[in-house]
Parts: sequence; C-alpha cells; structure tokens
Amino acid sequence: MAKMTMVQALNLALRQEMAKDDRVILLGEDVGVDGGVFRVTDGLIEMFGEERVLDTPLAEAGIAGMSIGMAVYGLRPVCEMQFSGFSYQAFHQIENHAARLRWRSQGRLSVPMVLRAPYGGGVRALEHHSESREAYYAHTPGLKMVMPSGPRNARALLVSAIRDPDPVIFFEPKAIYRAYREEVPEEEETLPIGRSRIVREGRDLTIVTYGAMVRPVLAAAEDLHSKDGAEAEVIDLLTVSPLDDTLFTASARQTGRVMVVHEAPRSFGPGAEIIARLVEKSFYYLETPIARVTGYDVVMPLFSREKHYLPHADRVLKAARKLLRDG
Amino acid sequence: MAKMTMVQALNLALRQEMAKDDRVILLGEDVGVDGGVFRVTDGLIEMFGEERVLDTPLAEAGIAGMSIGMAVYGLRPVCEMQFSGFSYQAFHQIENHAARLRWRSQGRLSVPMVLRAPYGGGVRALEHHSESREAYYAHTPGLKMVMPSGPRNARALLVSAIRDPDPVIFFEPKAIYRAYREEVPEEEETLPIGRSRIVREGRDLTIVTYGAMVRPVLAAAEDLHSKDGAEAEVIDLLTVSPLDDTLFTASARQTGRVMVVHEAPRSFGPGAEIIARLVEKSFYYLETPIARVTGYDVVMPLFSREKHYLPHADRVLKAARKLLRDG
Amino acid sequence: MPRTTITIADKIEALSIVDAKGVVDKQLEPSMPDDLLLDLYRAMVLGRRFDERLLALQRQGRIGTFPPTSGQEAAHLGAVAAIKEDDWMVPAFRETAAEIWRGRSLESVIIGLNGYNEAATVDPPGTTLPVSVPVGSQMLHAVGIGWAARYCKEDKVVLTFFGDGATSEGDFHEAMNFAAVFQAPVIFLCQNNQWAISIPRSKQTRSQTIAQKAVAYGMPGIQVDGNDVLAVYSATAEAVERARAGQGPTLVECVTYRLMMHTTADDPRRYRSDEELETWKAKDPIPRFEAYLQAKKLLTKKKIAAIGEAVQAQIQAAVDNAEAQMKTMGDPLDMFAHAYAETPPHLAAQKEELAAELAAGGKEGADG
Amino acid sequence: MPRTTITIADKIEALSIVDAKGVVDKQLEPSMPDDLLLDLYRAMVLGRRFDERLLALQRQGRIGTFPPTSGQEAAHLGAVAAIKEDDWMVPAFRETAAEIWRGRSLESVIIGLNGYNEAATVDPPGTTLPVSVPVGSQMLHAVGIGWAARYCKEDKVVLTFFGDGATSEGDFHEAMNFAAVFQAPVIFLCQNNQWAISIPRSKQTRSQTIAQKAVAYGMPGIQVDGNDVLAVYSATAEAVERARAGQGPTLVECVTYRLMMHTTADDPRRYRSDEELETWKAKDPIPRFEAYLQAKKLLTKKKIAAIGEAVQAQIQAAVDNAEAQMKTMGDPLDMFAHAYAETPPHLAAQKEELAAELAAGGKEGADG
Ligand SMILES: Cc1ncc(C[n+]2csc(CCOP(=O)(O)OP(=O)(O)O)c2C)c(N)n1
Ligand SMILES: Cc1ncc(C[n+]2csc(CCOP(=O)(O)OP(=O)(O)O)c2C)c(N)n1
Ligand SMILES: [Mg+2]
Ligand SMILES: [Mg+2]
Repeated sequence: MAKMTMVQALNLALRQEMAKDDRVILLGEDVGVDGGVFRVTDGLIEMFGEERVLDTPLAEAGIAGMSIGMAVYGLRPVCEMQFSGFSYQAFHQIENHAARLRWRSQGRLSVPMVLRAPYGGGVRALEHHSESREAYYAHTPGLKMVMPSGPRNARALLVSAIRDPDPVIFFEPKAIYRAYREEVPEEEETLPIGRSRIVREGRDLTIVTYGAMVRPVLAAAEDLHSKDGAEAEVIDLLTVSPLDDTLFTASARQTGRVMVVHEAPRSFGPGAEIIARLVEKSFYYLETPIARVTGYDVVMPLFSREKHYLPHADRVLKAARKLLRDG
Repeated sequence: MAKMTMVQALNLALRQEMAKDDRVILLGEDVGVDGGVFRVTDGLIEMFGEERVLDTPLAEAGIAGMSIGMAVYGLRPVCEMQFSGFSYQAFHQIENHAARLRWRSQGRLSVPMVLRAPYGGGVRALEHHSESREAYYAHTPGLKMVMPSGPRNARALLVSAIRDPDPVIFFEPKAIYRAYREEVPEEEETLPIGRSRIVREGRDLTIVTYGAMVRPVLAAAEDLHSKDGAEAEVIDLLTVSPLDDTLFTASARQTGRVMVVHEAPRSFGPGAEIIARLVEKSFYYLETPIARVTGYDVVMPLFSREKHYLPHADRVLKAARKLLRDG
Repeated sequence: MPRTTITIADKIEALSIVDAKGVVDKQLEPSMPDDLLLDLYRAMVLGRRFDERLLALQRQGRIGTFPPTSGQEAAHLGAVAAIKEDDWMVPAFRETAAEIWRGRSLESVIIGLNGYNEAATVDPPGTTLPVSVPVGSQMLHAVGIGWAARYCKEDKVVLTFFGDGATSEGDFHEAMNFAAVFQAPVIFLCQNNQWAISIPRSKQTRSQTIAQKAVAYGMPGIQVDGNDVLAVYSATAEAVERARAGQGPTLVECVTYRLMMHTTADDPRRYRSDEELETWKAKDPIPRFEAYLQAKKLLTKKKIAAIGEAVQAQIQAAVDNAEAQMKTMGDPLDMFAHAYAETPPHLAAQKEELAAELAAGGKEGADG
Repeated sequence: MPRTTITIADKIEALSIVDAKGVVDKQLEPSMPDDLLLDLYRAMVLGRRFDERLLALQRQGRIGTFPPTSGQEAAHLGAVAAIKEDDWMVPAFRETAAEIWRGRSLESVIIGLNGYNEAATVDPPGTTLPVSVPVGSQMLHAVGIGWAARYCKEDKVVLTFFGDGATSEGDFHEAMNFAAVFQAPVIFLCQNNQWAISIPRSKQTRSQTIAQKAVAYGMPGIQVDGNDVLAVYSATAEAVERARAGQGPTLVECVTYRLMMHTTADDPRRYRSDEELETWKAKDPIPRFEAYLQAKKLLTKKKIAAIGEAVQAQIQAAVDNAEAQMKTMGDPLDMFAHAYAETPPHLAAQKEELAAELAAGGKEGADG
C-alpha cells in the first residue's frame, strides 16, 4: 500500500472510477488543464481527455444544473465547487432539482451525481473560503451529505458516492488535504454511505464528530487518557445525512456523557440534530447535558483569528473534563 | 380597532412605514401593479408611485442583490420573494453579502433590508410553493429569521423588521394569510425581534412552536384541557433566530415535559436547536425525552397528501398524551 | 480600432410564414406531410378545448390551480413537431399540448393537477422531463442532456421551453453560455407571451427582442411569429438540423400571447387591457391555421366539426377515467417512496410513525 | 418579416487611443489636466511596485494569499479616474491600485492580507465597497446603489468592476438586466484579462467580444484597449456622462492581461505559454504611458526615477507602519463585534465562553 495524502487518495478514487466506468465525467472550474485548484483532479484530463474532464465557464448553478442533466441521461457526473462557500450560487439547482427529481418522477428518473467541495478552515485562506455549512445540505430531503475525515476513508467514500444512485454532496476537509499521509490500498475499496464508525473506544464519555475535527478530537482523547486516565469513545460520522444514530446513541447509553464537535456554527448546526437524536433514543441514560464544542455563530473570521474560531484539541479536552466532573 | 386578515395587517404595516419613512422601498416580482400574488402590497403602488414600489424582472438574486445595494446606500428596502421556495435562487446574495456586510466592513456599512416570503403548506398550492426551510436562514450568522403567527403580531413584527438595522428574513405563513381576522390597531405597534412569548399558560407540559403551527397547537392544547384536564404551556417563538430560549427553557423547568412543533422537515430542523438549548439549560428538569412533531424528512408532497405531511392538532394531542404518560 | 463599430458575427433573424388571415408566403412554406399538418391542427384544438375544460373543472373545485396555455398552441406544438420521439423535451410548465403530443395522457395532467404525485407514473417512461416550476431552472438540464447525448454518440437533440420572464433569471444566462461553449445540441425555445404574471415584456428587459440575447453567447437567434405554426416549425426544424450537424444551439423566440390568466389564481384584468387582449385574439393561431388548411383543401367545415367532437369525447373520457383512477390513489404512506433509491432508517421510522397514526384512525379529538 | 435580419439598436464599439509604442491618435486624445495625467502615472507605478513588494512579502510568509494586479493598472486606474470622489466604486478583488486611488491606504491592504478584519477600519468611511470575493456577486449591489442615488436625487454614478470570468455568472446577467430596465447610473467595467484562473477567455464564452453582451440588455457596449489608460479613461468618462444624464448604464470591456499569477497560490505555467506572456509584456500599460508622457514633455528620465524612489519609500513606510499596527491587532474576542448592530444574548454567551478560555490561558495539554 502506498502512503497518500487525501488529495492523492481522492485523485486515485476518481482515476479508478473513470477507468472502470466511462459514464463518470468530471466538470467544474479549473478541474481540467489546471488539475483543480487543490490538484484533486491532477492529471486526469491528460489521462481521459477533454471529453471526460470538462473545464467549465465560471458559473456554479451552471455546473450543478448541467450535471443534473447529465445524470438524468444516465451519466455519473462528479462536479466540483471550487470552495463550499461558492456552492450557494448553485443552491436552487441542488434543492429544486437534484434533491427532488427521483421523487418528482416517482422513481422514473434519478440524479446519480456527486457534488464535491472543499470545506472548512485551517489553511489561512481568503474570505468565503473556510466555511462549514453542511447543515444546509443535511436539512435538505433527497440529498446525502458525506464528509470524510482522512485519506483512506475519503477515497473509499468517494468511490461509494460515485456509485450511489442518489445525489451526494461530498465535502472534503481542506485542512487535511495535505496534512498527513495514510496507507491507501491500490485495490478497490468502498465504505457504505450512511454508516458511522467508532474510531476510538472508551467507556467514560462519547464524542461525536466528523471531517477535519476528528484529528483534534482524537488528540484530546489521547491526552485525556494519558493525563486523566479517562477513556473517550470517539465516533466519526463520515456521513452527516442520512444520519446514522445507531453507534452514538448506543455509546451514549454506555457512557452517559456526550460531546459533539464540529466546525460549523453552533446554532441550528449539525450538533443540534445529534443532540435531538440522543434525547430521542438515549435520554434515560444521559447523566449530564450534552456538550457542544463548535464554531461560533458568527461569520468565519479572516484567518488571523481562525485558530480561535475553530474547535481545537485543548477546547475539547477542557469540555471533556467538565463533562466528567458534571452530573 | 379594525378586524384584519394577516394580508391586510401586513399591508397596513407597509403602508404606514412607507408613509412615515421615504427610505422604505418595496421591490419584487408583481408587487406593484398586481399588488403581489397574495395582495400583500395591494394598492401601494397607487399610493406611493412606481418610484417606491418596483415591479422587477423575474430574478431573485437580482432582487436580493439590488436590495443589498439600496440598503448600503441608506434606504430600507423590503423585497419580496414570491414564495420562500424560490429564495434559494438568491441564497448566495443573502449568505455572501446581506448577512456579512456589517461584519466585513467592521460596522461601517450595514444592510437594513427585509426579505419577505410566504412559506409553508396548507393552501393546496403547486409544487415548490409550500416549503418551510427557515433552518437555512436560522443557521446563517448575521441574519435574523422572523416568523409571525397571526395578523396582529405579523403587523407589529414587520414594522420592527423594517426598522431593524440588520437584514431580516421574514417568513409569512401563507396558510394564515386569509384564514381569520384579528383586531389590529390603526396606531403604530411594534414587537421586539428576538423575543418569544407565552400564548397559553400551563403547568403540565410545554409546547414550543411558531408560525402557522401555533393555531393547531392551541387547538390541541384546548382539547387536552377539556378532555384530559391537563394544561399545556404554549410558546410562540415569533423570531426563530436569534433564538430566544429564555421562556421555553424556563417553562421546561416547570413542566419537565416538552414538545416542539414545526412544519419544516425534522432532521437538522429548527426543533433540533430548541432541543439542544433545552438540554443545555434545563437538562436536570426534564422528565421525558423532548418530542418532535414536525414535517417528515421528505420533499413536501403535492397537495393531495399535504394534510398528512403537516403536523395537525390531532397529532399534537396524541404526542402530548404520550408525553404526559411517559417518564 | 482606434474607434470602430464591432460587427456581430451571428445573425439575428425574424420569420413569419402564414399571416393572421391565413395567407401563406409560398416561398417560405415548409414542405410538411399532410398528416403532420392535420395532426398539428388536431393537437392545437385539443390543447384549446382541454384548457377550457380544465378551467371549468378548476372553477368547480375538481382540480387545483393550473396554468392555461390558450393562445400559445402554435408556439409549443410547432416546435415539438420538429423533433423526433426519442429526442428530448425539457419543458417549463406552459406547454401542456406539447407534453400531450409527446405522449403524456390527459389523465396524467388531470391527476397531477389534483395534487397526486402518481401523475408521474401514469405515462410510460420517455424522453420528456416533468414540468419545471422554478422559472428558468430547467434549461441547464437540457444542456446536460444534450451534452450527454453527444458524449454517448447518440443522435439526439434537446428542445427546452421557457417564457419571456425566464430570460431574466441567471440560470437562463448560464444555460445559454454553457450550451454555446460546449456546442450542445439544444434548441432554446422562448414562448414570449408578452407577460410574466403581471410584468409586461417591456419591463422584463430593455432589449428590443429576446432573440438578440443570442448575441451575448455567440449563438444564432431568430424571432418567429409564434402564432404561426408553420413559422415555428420551420425555425425549430432549422435549429434542429444545425444541432444534429454538431453546429450547436439556437435561440428561437416565439412571439405569442397568453389569452387567459397566468394561473387560475390570477386575475389579468388587474394589469392588462381588454384592447390588448382583443388585438391578440385577432392573431389567434388556430383560426389562422384552419384558414390555411382550408385553402390547402386539407380541412372542410365538416371535418373541422368532426375533429371538434372527437376531441371533446377524448377529453370527457379522460376526465372520467382520471376521476375513477384517483379514487384508488393518495395513500399517504407513499410520500416516503422515491425519496432515495433505498429508504434510509430514519425515513422508515417516520413512515412507521405515520402508519401507526393512520392505523389508530380518525381524529384524537382536536381540530385539524 | 417574413424573413429578415434584425438590426440591433445599440452600438457596440471598439476604442484605442495610444498604441503599444506610445503613439497617440490626436483626434481621439482626451483633454486631461497635466496633473491628472501625472497622478495616473504615479498611481500606475505605485500599483506595480506595491504588487512586487506584496509578492515578496507573501513569499516570506509576511502576508497571506493575494491576487496581483500587474498589467491591469491602466484598466482599473483609467476607469476610476473618470469618476468623482463621492461617486461609488464597487470592486471585485483585482483593482488594488484603484482602491488606493480612492483613498485606501497601503497599510489597510497589508493588514487585510494578514487576515485581520481590522483592515476595514484603517481607512475613513467612503463610497467604496470592500472587495468582493464571490465572483460576479457585487454588480447587483452597484445597481442598487445607483438606483438609490437617483431616488435620493443625488448626482452620483457607480463604477463596478469584474473580470471576464465573472461574465459567466448568473449574477452578471441579472445585474446588467436590472440596470438597463431601471436605467441605473452604473458603469460595468470588465477587466478582461484573458484568464479566469486557468480558463482562457475563449472557453469562458463563445461570444466574440465581452462588449457585445450589452446587446442582450439593450445597453451600449464598448471594447477598449485596456492597456491604454487614455482609452479606458475616455470610454469610462463617456459612460459616466451618459449615466449622469439619466441615460442609464454602459458596459465597458477593457482588453488587458494579468501578467502575474491568479493568486500567489496559483502557478500559471500549468496552463499558459511563455510566448503568450511575452506578447502581452510588449503591450504593458506603463512603458506605453511613460512614452506618451515623455513625448508630451510631462515626464523626464529624472522625474521617472524620482517618482520610482518616492513610491518605494511610500511602500516601505506602509509596510513598517502596518507591521507595527498589527502588533496590537487580532483580539480574538473581536470576532463577535459587528455580527449585528446589537449583540444578541447567544453571542454574548459565546463571547464569554471564549473569554473564559483565553483567561484560563495557554493550553490544557492537548495538541492544537
Ligand atoms: C424561480 C421562480 N420565481 C418565481 C416563480 C413564480 N412564478 C411562476 S410563473 C412566473 C412568471 C413566469 O413568466 P414567464 O417566464 O414569462 O412564463 P409564462 O408564465 O408567461 O409562461 C412567476 C414569477 C417561480 N415559479 N419560480
Ligand atoms: C462564485 C465564485 N466562484 C468561484 C470562485 C473562485 N475564483 C476566484 S477568482 C476566480 C476566477 C475569476 O476570473 P475573472 O472573473 O476573469 O477575474 P480575474 O481573476 O481574472 O481577475 C475563481 C474561479 C469565487 N471566488 N467565487
Ligand atoms: Mg411570459
Ligand atoms: Mg479574468
């Protein structure tokens, strides 16, 4: 197995799926000759030609809308929004059509497209380049909202997303794009969409998170273990919607103490739904209020302040200690 | 005091604010000569002229974006999206700019605009005409999300929204537009944005709701009283964001049993945030899991099925009885 | 340069073949089989009569709100007659007669207008998309479909419809630009019916014609008398030919008129004059086509009456049939079907919730 | 009709005044005060030198990513020189020299590029909006501002900038259409620098020029040599005059070139050739304007050197000054300021959370 960054792993997923299935088409701004501004599509136009890797005009609704048409025809478009903060330009296409066409046609038509977008902070980017608004998509019936947390699962989930018969919004944590390498097998690997996983076992408290936050959460959990001797169970959602609440509600029933960690703004954010599910399914086992360690409810500040905006291991550790003290 | 429908009450608010402040400008599709497809702006173009009531071309981003410019210049634009389901065409203007300009300019500029849109089901409307997606806006830092529930508060809140120095998304429950009349004083009346109110007192359980759902909730509460002798406290949020959690968390501390009712899809919906706040602030007082009576997580069906999609009094009553039995 | 006028490469043309009195310009008359001409005539009459019947049903509360198409039959039927069955049609929502031409049953229309999602399954699968209510949003799908067809080396073109109002949406612009850049085989057919609800064409855009908007995309554009079915057919057929030959998209503006209300929720007397309506009634596409066909000896008074009767019988049968079918439709639990290819657990649970409620039956007591 | 070619009412023109060698077309030469010419020259040199310095700072890690403007100085400075101080400017993000012309300090630019929101308050309030990163979205604000100014009976025009790539966005279309329909006093100035990151102009749109897109809106359009500051100034001044006279908006396309990378995160060698770059270097707006001013006896070698030195000193002072100012900036708690006019309770609580964390100080132990 080769050690790969997330960018390389995503590139591998695209390359192999394109080689295997000529219905897979890439399109977006700068995805062709330039190989994508983060190089996720690097080399693919050379390999598959301009017919399958389309450099489009600068128009996100155009990209999403054209992808919908391609998908209806039977292709498997994988389109890129250059940053998730510019997917709002396409929001009506996604909500009005991608999410609805299967239902509107009573199953006659479907929209097997993937909309990829780098999301989140941590790379000292320009304004509008660091948002985490997965809640918009998670709240939209008909969509699937997938958010990998590392090179290997990113690759496996992207393959699954491409093969999924329904529209998948695929948010890539740009903070992890090149942050580290992981063994990624050359052979095909998939991960089921709609399934979370336990990335660290523990009996003392449960931390639910996903995407770029998995790393600082794991760091905090290790610290909690080495310093306080307490064990946090960490659950990585991988798919935000449809939300797999089986593992985290079960874990909560064991630990009685739960924390949710995400970059997105807190209010009306994904953490609220996780709390609601916990209340619905594990209420009588909860010993303390569920903690939310999240982005604040302000516009993501310019990069000089982003390290204070984003949840970090230290903040998670503090919240964990408080959770263990309380109740 | 005259008895007015919500449409008339909203019209009164617009008329009086326009008369009082010539910075108030209306714009949108069919708001002028036609008086709006629901007649909320009826007669205003005759009264204030084409200079202040603008029939725009058919383009929602255009309407929102132009309003932003007007607001920056110092005017108080009140723009209309013909249906909230078509506000997504303007989503990028709202998120990228309306919500951010005060912050981006560090207070030098502001966007005192109101974006009005009829929302919700119950009037046997066409596809895309019945959605309730207030969560998108409630989750967006920098916006205020207001949702009146009756003629009188709609008028008072609209006046406050127009005078508010920040962008207000104002969702009008079209199911109530002409459903009934209420005394609405001719004299000026405002209601503070960001403040909920108790619309029915009770000690046995708490129901949090807003918009068009207030009526069926009150009907259910009356039934619960007359049939079971139990008293539900009903809280009408009026503003969904910033969310006033003082009254409902206090009420929950009294009753220990809470239900949230909204039309919006359940998952990642407004109810989840209400639950999260309850967990954060009233956890130790809760005797049962918080119930959610909401729209389902599917595309709003065409109108033959909408009565089964929308929460109704009977469903609320059932859920209330279960809440009272549980724990 | 230094100061010169730029000459625009693409031609913007205007076309009319049969005038309001039914007199044909022989030089421009397309060669169309007699059967096709008669089928078109019949379809136009069916469109008009069906509209009238739907209006009556709506007024009786037997269907919900609907958008009438009267006056625009030539614009959408002339266009759709110029594509093949396995070409694609991507409609807006005011092309009912064209949908029917493409195989949609009247029953499906009626069932849909009663708020039954089941309408979508009443007809066999085909290459027509469902109507698109969000104005302007469908044209991009046409571009994607057209591109995909070319990619798959399938000889198909895509005909997409939209109104004059739709040309103001950003999506129109993005679709036109993408189609031109990718040379997608798409015919952009604008039914310019002079109004977008209450907004007249003159307030929708300051450009003198819709057709000239093609200049912005380096695309040919043509303005056609949209009440002249032969002109619409000819212009579309030319555009189809170009698209099939790999020469990319065309914008066809059909100048027509909505004779009735925007939808049955609308009252056009609030914003337009009787005189205007009368002017356009004089340009009605049906009598004009009738006169042309009579002059061509393809129609007689008797045949006209026979067609009228047959059409009315067809409509009556469809109404009866649809109303019978609807009796077994509307299972509330079906709202959970087709949300995704596979129902995820949370939806299965919600479906059970509703099923339990329905099983418990009736009201618990409170007012709905 | 019956088959005719439509003549387009609005003229689309092309303009060039000073050629690449600095030779002026006397007939077209605008009458501009000597001071203005020299100010423009100085601003162009400042823009270029500042760009070079910012690039060096970026490479040293002393600022974040930034979008260089080299090569486009004539396009944005020529335009902005044609409006008054209390007219409005609504920028995209590649008009730094024009922002500075309008009073933005170099310090503010440097501070902003270090990720400090404080940059917005370094300069006095004015009638220039902050840069707009979401491509194409700002033009609609220009329309609203222009409309509002006219409504308030204030004699102001709005100059808005955008790139060739931005013309593909739906917002461009909606802004142009709204401006034309409402006859807003807006000058739409496209810096067509041939590239949108890696996408060449030819793949952005199939229209032969950007200027001709005005035809879609019934608006005048002009294509200008964007490396000829006099041509840009003249075309803009004409558009400004029309706007002030209530004759509505104009589209001005400046044909120019981005000599450097898209942003410092970009490597243009991946997508464009050295030859292309060389061709455009030969058309550099600065030497050409220098030659013109020398021929006009407004500049001498000595004066050129003096300006160069003064500019460098100004830049150095600004860098020092900005770096000193930044030492006291960046209070994390400030992220809660200016969210709303009044801080709502939930934000006050979140601010307290962060304040407590900061007060507790340092790390709790875990890796950030
Ligand atoms: C995005 C969007 N905005 C608003 C509406 C409401 N609406 C429905 S039809 C219509 C007017 C459409 O005008 P036009 O495109 O000319 O088509 P016509 O109705 O004349 O056939 C409007 C504003 C909508 N359906 N979608
Ligand atoms: C809505 C949106 N989509 C994508 C981007 C990413 N992006 C930033 S600049 C740019 C290219 C802009 O090209 P152009 O309009 O020609 O301006 P230029 O950069 O050449 O000055 C892109 C794609 C963005 N900022 N906003
Ligand atoms: Mg129309
Ligand atoms: Mg460019």
